[in-house]
Amino acid sequence: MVAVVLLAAAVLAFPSLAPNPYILSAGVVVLNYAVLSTSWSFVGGFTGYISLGHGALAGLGGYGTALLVTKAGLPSFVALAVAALLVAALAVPIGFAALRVRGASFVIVSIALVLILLLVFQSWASLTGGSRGLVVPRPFPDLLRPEHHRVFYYLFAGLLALALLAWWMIDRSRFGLGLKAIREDEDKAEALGTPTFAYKLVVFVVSAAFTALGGGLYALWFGDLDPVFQFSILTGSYLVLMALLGGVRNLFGPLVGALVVGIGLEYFKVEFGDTQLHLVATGLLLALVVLFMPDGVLPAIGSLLGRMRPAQNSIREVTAAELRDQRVAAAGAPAAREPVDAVASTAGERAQSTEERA
Amino acid sequence: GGDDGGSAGADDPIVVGVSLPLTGDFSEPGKGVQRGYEAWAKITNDKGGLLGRKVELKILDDQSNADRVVADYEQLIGKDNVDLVVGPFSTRLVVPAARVAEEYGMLFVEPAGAAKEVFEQGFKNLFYAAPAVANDHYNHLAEYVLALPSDQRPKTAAYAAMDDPFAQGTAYGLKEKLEAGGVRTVVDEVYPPNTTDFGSIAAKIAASKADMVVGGSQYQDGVNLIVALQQLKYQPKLAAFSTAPTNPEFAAAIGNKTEGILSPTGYTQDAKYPSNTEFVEKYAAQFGSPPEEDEANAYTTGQVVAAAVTAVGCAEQGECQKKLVEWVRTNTVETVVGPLSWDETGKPKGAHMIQQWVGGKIQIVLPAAAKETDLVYPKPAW
Amino acid sequence: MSERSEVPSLATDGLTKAFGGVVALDGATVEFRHGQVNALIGPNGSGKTTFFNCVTGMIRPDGGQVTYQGRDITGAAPHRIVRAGLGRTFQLCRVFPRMTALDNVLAAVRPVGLTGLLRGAHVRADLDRARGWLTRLGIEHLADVEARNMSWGQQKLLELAGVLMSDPETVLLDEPAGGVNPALLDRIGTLVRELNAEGRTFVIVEHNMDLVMSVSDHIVVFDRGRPIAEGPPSLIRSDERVLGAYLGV
Amino acid sequence: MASEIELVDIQAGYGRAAPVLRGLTVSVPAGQIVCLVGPNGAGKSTVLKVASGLLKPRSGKILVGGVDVTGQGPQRMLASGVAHVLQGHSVFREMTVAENVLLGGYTLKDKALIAERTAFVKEVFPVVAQRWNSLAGLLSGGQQKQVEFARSLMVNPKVVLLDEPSMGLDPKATTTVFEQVVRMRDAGTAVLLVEQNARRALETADLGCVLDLGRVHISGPAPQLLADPQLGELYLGGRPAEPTAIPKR
Amino acid sequence: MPSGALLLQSIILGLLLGGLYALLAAGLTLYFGIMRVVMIAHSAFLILAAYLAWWSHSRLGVDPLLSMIVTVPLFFACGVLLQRVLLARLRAVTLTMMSVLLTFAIAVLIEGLLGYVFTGTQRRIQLGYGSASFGIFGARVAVVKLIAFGLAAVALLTLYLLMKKTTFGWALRATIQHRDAARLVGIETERVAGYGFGLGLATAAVGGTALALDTTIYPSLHWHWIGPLMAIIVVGGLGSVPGSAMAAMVLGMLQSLLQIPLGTTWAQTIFYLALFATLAFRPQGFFGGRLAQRF
Ligand SMILES: Nc1ncnc2c1ncn2[C@@H]1O[C@H](COP(=O)(O)OP(=O)(O)OP(=O)(O)O)[C@@H](O)[C@H]1O
Ligand SMILES: Nc1ncnc2c1ncn2[C@@H]1O[C@H](COP(=O)(O)OP(=O)(O)OP(=O)(O)O)[C@@H](O)[C@H]1O
Ligand SMILES: [Mg+2]
Ligand SMILES: [Mg+2]
Repeated sequence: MVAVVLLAAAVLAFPSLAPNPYILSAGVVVLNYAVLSTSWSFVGGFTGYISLGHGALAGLGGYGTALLVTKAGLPSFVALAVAALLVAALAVPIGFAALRVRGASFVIVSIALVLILLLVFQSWASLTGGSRGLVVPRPFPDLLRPEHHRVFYYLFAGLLALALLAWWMIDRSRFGLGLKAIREDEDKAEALGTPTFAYKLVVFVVSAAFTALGGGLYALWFGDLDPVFQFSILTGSYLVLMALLGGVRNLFGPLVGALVVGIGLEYFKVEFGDTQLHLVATGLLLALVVLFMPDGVLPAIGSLLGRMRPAQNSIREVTAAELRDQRVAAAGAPAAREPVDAVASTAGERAQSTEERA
Repeated sequence: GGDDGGSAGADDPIVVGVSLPLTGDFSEPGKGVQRGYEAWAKITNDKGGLLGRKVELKILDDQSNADRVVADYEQLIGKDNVDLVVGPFSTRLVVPAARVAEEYGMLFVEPAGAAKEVFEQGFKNLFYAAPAVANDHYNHLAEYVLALPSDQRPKTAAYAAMDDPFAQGTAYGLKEKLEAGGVRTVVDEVYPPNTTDFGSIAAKIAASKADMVVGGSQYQDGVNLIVALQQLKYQPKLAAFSTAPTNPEFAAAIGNKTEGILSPTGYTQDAKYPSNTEFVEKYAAQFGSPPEEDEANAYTTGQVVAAAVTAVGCAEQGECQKKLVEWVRTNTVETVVGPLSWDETGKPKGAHMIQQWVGGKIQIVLPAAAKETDLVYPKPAW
Repeated sequence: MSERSEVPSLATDGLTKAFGGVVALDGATVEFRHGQVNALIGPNGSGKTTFFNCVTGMIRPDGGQVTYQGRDITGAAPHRIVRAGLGRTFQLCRVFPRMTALDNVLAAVRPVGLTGLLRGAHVRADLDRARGWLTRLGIEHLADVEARNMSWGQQKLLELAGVLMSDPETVLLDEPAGGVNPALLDRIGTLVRELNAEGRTFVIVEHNMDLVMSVSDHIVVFDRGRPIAEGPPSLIRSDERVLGAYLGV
Repeated sequence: MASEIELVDIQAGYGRAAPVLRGLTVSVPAGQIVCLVGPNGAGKSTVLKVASGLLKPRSGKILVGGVDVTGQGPQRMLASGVAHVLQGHSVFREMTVAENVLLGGYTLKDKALIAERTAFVKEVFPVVAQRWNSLAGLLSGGQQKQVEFARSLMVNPKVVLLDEPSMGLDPKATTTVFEQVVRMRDAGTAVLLVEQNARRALETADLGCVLDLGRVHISGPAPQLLADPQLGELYLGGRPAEPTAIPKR
Repeated sequence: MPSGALLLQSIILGLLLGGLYALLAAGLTLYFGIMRVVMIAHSAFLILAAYLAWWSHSRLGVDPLLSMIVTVPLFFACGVLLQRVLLARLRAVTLTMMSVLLTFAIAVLIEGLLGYVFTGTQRRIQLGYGSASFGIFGARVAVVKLIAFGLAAVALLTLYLLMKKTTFGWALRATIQHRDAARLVGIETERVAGYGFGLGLATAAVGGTALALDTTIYPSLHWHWIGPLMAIIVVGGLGSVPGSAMAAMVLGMLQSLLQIPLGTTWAQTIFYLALFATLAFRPQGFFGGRLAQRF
């Protein structure tokens, strides 16, 4: 709880501490990552369906918002909400097709989703502007750029809080437990009465809606859309990297991951910016996480702390005799107790006799 | 704002910020642009700098990514507090970058945003430092074709353009004019930038038996398309490709079967403008080979900015930028690509020359005033 | 036995399922009465598991009908069938490997409505009930152990606890005794009878004849995808066809 | 008589968790069947995993034919003559029965011997012959178990470790399996058998060993253990009570 | 209506293209269908091989086909190492998921290194016979494309025989399906899994060389290949080498033919449409193989 308050305070104080608009805009980018990877972890974290295609949902949110503003003339934030709803609606058929398959096939489908949307948005130039891109009008045309960043920083922070809240609510709920059961063994979950498909679809739609909100808000902030960058596998993969790095099973995992990766990407770029080595560094980071912290940073820290405590016993610490006693006691009959030692001692003798014969 | 970036101060260098695609899809032309800027800074400094201050470049890599390019200019202007900014490479990156500059009120002269969309965004601070926008590159060729006697004039044309505002713009500029002049379009193909297999496109063009083929291409796709056409033994009467044929490696790449291939260019090392002679000479000394178009465009950008700074007498963020913008808008600048002036959208008011491979060498054939040799038509077999 | 046992609980009519050339169910017509402990026995590969799979909607039968308490449930989604009151365990024991035993059991709680869905998963009442089941199956000491760290038999018991938590009226058990220690087996037998007395119907697939004979009221014997005999244990024990086809005497 | 395989003072466990086996000593004399019984989670499977090299012990020694083989992997152990049939289901699910069985003879080079063995297992387990070309994963649970056992019969090891071979088998197949175990013993193979069908196993075995809490609790000649009433109650389950004897509420 | 000549030409081009696709997808089938590793880096290795071929041609003057003498064994060794050192560390339960990310990382790494060493410039091998072709029935067949097709055919056949006719194929499948059981029948699981992976990468070496013969390469090109190749192996049926080869031929042909009316970009969507259609109607693939749904 204290952590939550501290975190919130830190996030909210950041804009006043940021020394210049650039840092502030970097903060916006990181928050956007945090929103997206948290949204991703609704699906990836709870159900274990790894989607590399969430970049596409964000892109749809962005384009949806932009088109509603430019073509339908809706006010920016109305357009954002409508776009998120539309994407959520669109997520129903997408989820319907994609969630029929599991595991690696789902990964492939999600990749295919990005690629096909890229092709469509590139080719359908009359609507989307194609490779010329699409310009999103500013929601607050009068704001100076630094102010613009500040406003959007808070908007993103709000959206993040909303996503985290939703995540937390699901995590502790029976719905969440059902989703986790799906992650562990889908058929078994179904056999226990969980409507697995409906669960998956619902959480996919929720995830899509949040992702679209993130993407749409980004579009409003950023102003220029280009299919190549909106529908990129790389974006989707960064989201996975962040969530994974932080720990998909933790509320703040994706947020922590976004902080680390966001700052890391920036750092690599500054360090190795004029060569492709920044890609190498990103690849190494991802590989290290997968190999050594497959559950993420937060759980890794947790287990490091846990290792300092004495090891937990996995073996049952009750003998059959004790179990029998419990059973008898439970049945209400007087426990026909016989000293266990007696058995043990006879056992010892017999064991010896076996060894002699051997 | 804080003066830690070093505006004012007579001895402080003038810091010019730029973000370039040094890695990623546009890295090759990006590097060319970088060399052009570096040559400009060096040549300028060797002559004593601007306003008596040294020029210092601050170059960031945007990885050919629009998100990054914005972050970069954000950093340059907001954090590094540079005195001036100049533009990146590629239309896709110019627009978002220009918006940042615009919103911070900076003058934004750029070497690469040639597509007409750039000038439809309502930017007030943007100027394209080259003779013509993409759609006008082929203007001289269009005139030439349409002026041919009707029995010789090509009847049909095939167009293949990369899905990129610049490349497509060049081909479509020509297409529009030829169609208006009665040359029928028989193939109109657009391919994504990452296309590597041109077999099918070439097959379509070959099957159409078009009299002329026009490629709205960048370097490598142009080469691939030509090779694929050659594999199919297609022999048009006229073949024009943007960008690719002017590349020094072009002839080797297509097995020296270059004869008669046409290409528009905004720059030639042999141009007689005074600053150009100096540029070619010093550039060659600095980098060991003569400059290409990308380098020249970057250099031109520098020249435009330098002219404005010298004329206005200041170089820092704030009020000064307004004056710089005002000056560029109302003046003509002598550059390595000739005198440049702009309309109110920042679009230059010139045209490109047309070059052709003749006798194993690429030479200027149009306009008549600048030609080094006569245009060969119909084109010999390749 | 009470009079309720005259009501059919689960019935199939001409249930057929073939996998390629293999006929797993060949027009199986079976009826299990309400409130009884039924056993379903038969040689390996006689179609018992396939029968369960068809009844619970895990596989769609090629033909025939499944009725549960008078309702036709043929081809319904598995979770609907479970919600209708039909719970099952798997022969190849399935638990949620990375969840604790307690969560494994809690996952069987069936939320009702939106508020139910969003209720906390670890509310007191549920926890108590879940621990209760673990205790009844003798694995309460493993409540906080992740299921993947349990031995085969422990997982088997855990799975049973989960199904019971989902509170089914009719419980289908596929080899509950497989790999379970005999001492615990008695306990499972007793538990089945107790739960039966509370009004639950059981259908048990099992090869352990001691358990089958001691616990069941009614036995159906399968061979090659169809019932070949049925009746009370005493009758089945001496049925020649059964002796030949199954017990191998 | 010399021990064919001997585990001496073994400490073993999984990952960083507390040990499962705590100073366990077992030995199997050549040509004898030793039966391990014990409650679920006692560590029986773990003993076999240690013996076949699947799990490296933390301390202690493993001797095969008097030679120290501690720390060797399963492939080397197999070469030294130790074969292990896993608990649960370990057929190669997406390979045919034929491929499964033939892989049992992976280490054999002699074509004639392979053919001879194949014919033998086909005869012992008819289902293997019947389903020779179907995917093993599509067989019923018991059928898979039979394929697995057949696979292990392809080689002729010095020591066989069997982890609940009769689980999921119908009475006929169970009888076949026990016959084969006896046959192996008679052919001079040492057998370490883990069974929950404890009475039957002890009736077949020469020596018995009761495991609890990762230690040998009692060991001795099998008939002697069977006769011990207290052991019977704790580990072997009481004699099956008559159904009527179970109180109903 | 396209002319007959154009149709014929497109069919020939489609066939040749399909052959190349088949080769490139073969390795993926191996890892994905048989070893359950989603190998995102496969196409990155293709590009790496293509770069090596280009490099040896332009710097050493060696014919790209000869470069395979080095690259094939090199890639094989690389694959063994990759499997033994990296993939073997992943937990079995999460193997499929984690392998996606791990191989993604490797792909990015390779791309980065390629970019670092060779820069992002597009490269193309300039062969003397690069634009040579011969005619049949009025259509033309480029020599380089035919060579690539031949390479594909030979490599595929070898792979098929290796998997079907040798115990190695069995051992590999057994290893993946139940590692402990495989060890218990005496299979050297570590070695076998390593070889399996090595084999996959060896196909990438051949494929990359074939690819380099007639296309441009650049470091980030591999992204372009991932989608179509993944689609092919799903359509072909996971784990079936002949299936994916069939699917590759059919899709290559369709793509080539669809370009006539639809143009390059829309024609590419055929891969994804086929993918979705497969999952919707025949999850086990159209040409035999395993169920994609559960996997
Ligand atoms: N998915 C499947 N595909 C093909 N054949 C199958 C499939 N499932 C079951 N079978 C076959 O159907 C028959 C019946 O199998 P089932 O699992 O129902 O038997 P069972 O009675 O449960 O046997 P056991 O006692 O061994 O568990 C078997 O011959 C089996 O091989
Ligand atoms: N993979 C594992 N990781 C951690 N702990 C394990 C693992 N496998 C078993 N255990 C623990 O080790 C103990 C012994 O397990 P083992 O499988 O040897 O028991 P068993 O005697 O064979 O039981 P069963 O009769 O149920 O098969 C159990 O308490 C179990 O919780
Ligand atoms: Mg069964
Ligand atoms: Mg066990």
